[in-house]
Amino acid sequence: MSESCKIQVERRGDVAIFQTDGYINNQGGEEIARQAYAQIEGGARALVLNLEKTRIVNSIGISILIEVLEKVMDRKGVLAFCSLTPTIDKTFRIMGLAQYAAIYPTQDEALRAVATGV
Amino acid sequence: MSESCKIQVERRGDVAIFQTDGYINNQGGEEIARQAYAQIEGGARALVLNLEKTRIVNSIGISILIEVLEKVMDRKGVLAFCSLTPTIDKTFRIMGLAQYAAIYPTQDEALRAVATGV
Amino acid sequence: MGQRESARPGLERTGNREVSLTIPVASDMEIVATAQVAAMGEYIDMPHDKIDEVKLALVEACINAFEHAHTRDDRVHLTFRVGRDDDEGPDFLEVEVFDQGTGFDHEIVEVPTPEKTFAGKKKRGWGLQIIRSLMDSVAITSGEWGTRILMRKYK
Amino acid sequence: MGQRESARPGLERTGNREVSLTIPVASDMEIVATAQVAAMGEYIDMPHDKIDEVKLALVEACINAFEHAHTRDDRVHLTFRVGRDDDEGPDFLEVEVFDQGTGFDHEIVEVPTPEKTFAGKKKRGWGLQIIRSLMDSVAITSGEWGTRILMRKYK
Ligand SMILES: Nc1ncnc2c1ncn2[C@@H]1O[C@H](COP(=O)(O)OP(=O)(O)O)[C@@H](O)[C@H]1O
Ligand SMILES: Nc1ncnc2c1ncn2[C@@H]1O[C@H](COP(=O)(O)OP(=O)(O)O)[C@@H](O)[C@H]1O
Repeated sequence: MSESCKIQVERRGDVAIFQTDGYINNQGGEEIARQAYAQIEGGARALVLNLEKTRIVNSIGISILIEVLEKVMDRKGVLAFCSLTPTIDKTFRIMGLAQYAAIYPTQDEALRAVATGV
Repeated sequence: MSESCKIQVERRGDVAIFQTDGYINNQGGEEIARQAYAQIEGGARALVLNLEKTRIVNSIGISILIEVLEKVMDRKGVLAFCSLTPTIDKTFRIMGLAQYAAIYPTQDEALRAVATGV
Repeated sequence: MGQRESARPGLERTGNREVSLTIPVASDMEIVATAQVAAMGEYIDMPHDKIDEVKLALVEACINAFEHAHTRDDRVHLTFRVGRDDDEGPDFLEVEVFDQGTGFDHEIVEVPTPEKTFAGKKKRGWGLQIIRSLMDSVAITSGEWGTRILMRKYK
Repeated sequence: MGQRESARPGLERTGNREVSLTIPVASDMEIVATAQVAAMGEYIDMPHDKIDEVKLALVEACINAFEHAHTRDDRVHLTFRVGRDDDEGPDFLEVEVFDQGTGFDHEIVEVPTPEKTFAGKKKRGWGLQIIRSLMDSVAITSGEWGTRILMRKYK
């Protein structure tokens, strides 16, 4: 199905970069969570979620991302988002994700920020 | 309305290049016809219709293009198409437009061909 | 197959793969309708060139209903279905275009040819022919109640 | 304005600017539905960011119907309308999401806040809030017959 979310993970040192592609619903959110926890277990200190190729994240997907954020913060890790559409950005602000996670316009800015410790 | 066809015409010597953008229905076809006749009146010998940005041409649109083709042939002019999607190419073949007009993969090839006289 | 099914459990569970769309008789509404058939095609991962063919067949059937049917309700009723003939077969996308119009006898509609089109005055008359050429199967039923065109394309 | 009206004479003539779509209760069908609302938004040249907001509001309303309504007909009924309050006003896109489900009392649904969401165990409960935030107006009616959410966004 073309609409289900594909996720690519790239590890650079202690930073894991997630590239999503497609609709993030409960399944997409859970898949991101699974891979995020695997990266943290594997020693990643910071996660950067690049949502450039995602146009819709539903509220269930966001609620799962909030759980991931909490788990990352519990372990003193860092979670940053980048390349959000205006609508996704707005929704992240409504649900408060933007209060607890950093959001950057581009992946480069996100990477620079997490490198220096957000 | 985003779906109505936009047409840009560029004149290079005695060749007029038409770039269409969007759905070609009766209105789009008639607009192409109007501008094509204006070019012919204005001395154009060859017309190249680049349909790169058009994904749908309906049968009414094609029937108008056939009229344009006939008028161009009557005046010993040349009409060539380029950059058709596979579906448009198939429809042009079904309706026989491909038997009477030349179809080229790219605009460059179409321009080379009309320059040397198709 | 197992993988795809788990990606759309609801659909597999209910066996329910049908979407219906009603559009007004109005210019450009056929294009609004193509958005839906494209979404259904993408849903079964139909290649884009094939989706384009289904879109054009749908456009032709809609403009026929707009232009010729004189529908009583000023609407055209579309149904999109995805399915499979059997477990092994390829997915198909089926489109039904139903109008409550005057009806017509499709068996006496003159079949166009390029020669007649180019020689003669009448350039039109290609809609049904295009539909038949682009789709894998087409069935037309028509009567006083209106017209129903059922067409299918395999992935 | 004159120019656009002449580009869609049929629609202006009939005053008929409504498309209805029925989708099955099945995963990902909400995405199939967004294709239709996007086509309607493009039809009135609504900016893409606003179309995205309507799409998400539609997704939220659909998944609520899928998840909570337990519809009797296993379907969700959508209607998309474009219109204008008066001749001078901007075009709007209206979306109606109707399910023949159990209904609910939206006045006693707890309003979520980021603080509660982050402090507590319950992360869900944001769908209606998102719909209200993204659309210009939202009306919910619900009863034993089911639920109808009517929402509108201006261009
Ligand atoms: N839905 C319909 N209702 C009534 N008549 C129809 C319908 N569809 C097609 N027809 C008839 O069949 C003829 C052939 O249709 P078609 O092949 O699409 O060519 P065209 O629309 O260009 O005439 C039409 O001219 C019309 O008389
Ligand atoms: N269409 C519906 N039918 C029945 N109940 C609904 C419907 N939509 C919403 N509800 C009720 O309203 C509550 C709040 O919905 P919402 O804000 O979308 O959050 P969530 O779906 O995450 O619980 C739901 O938990 C449900 O009890």
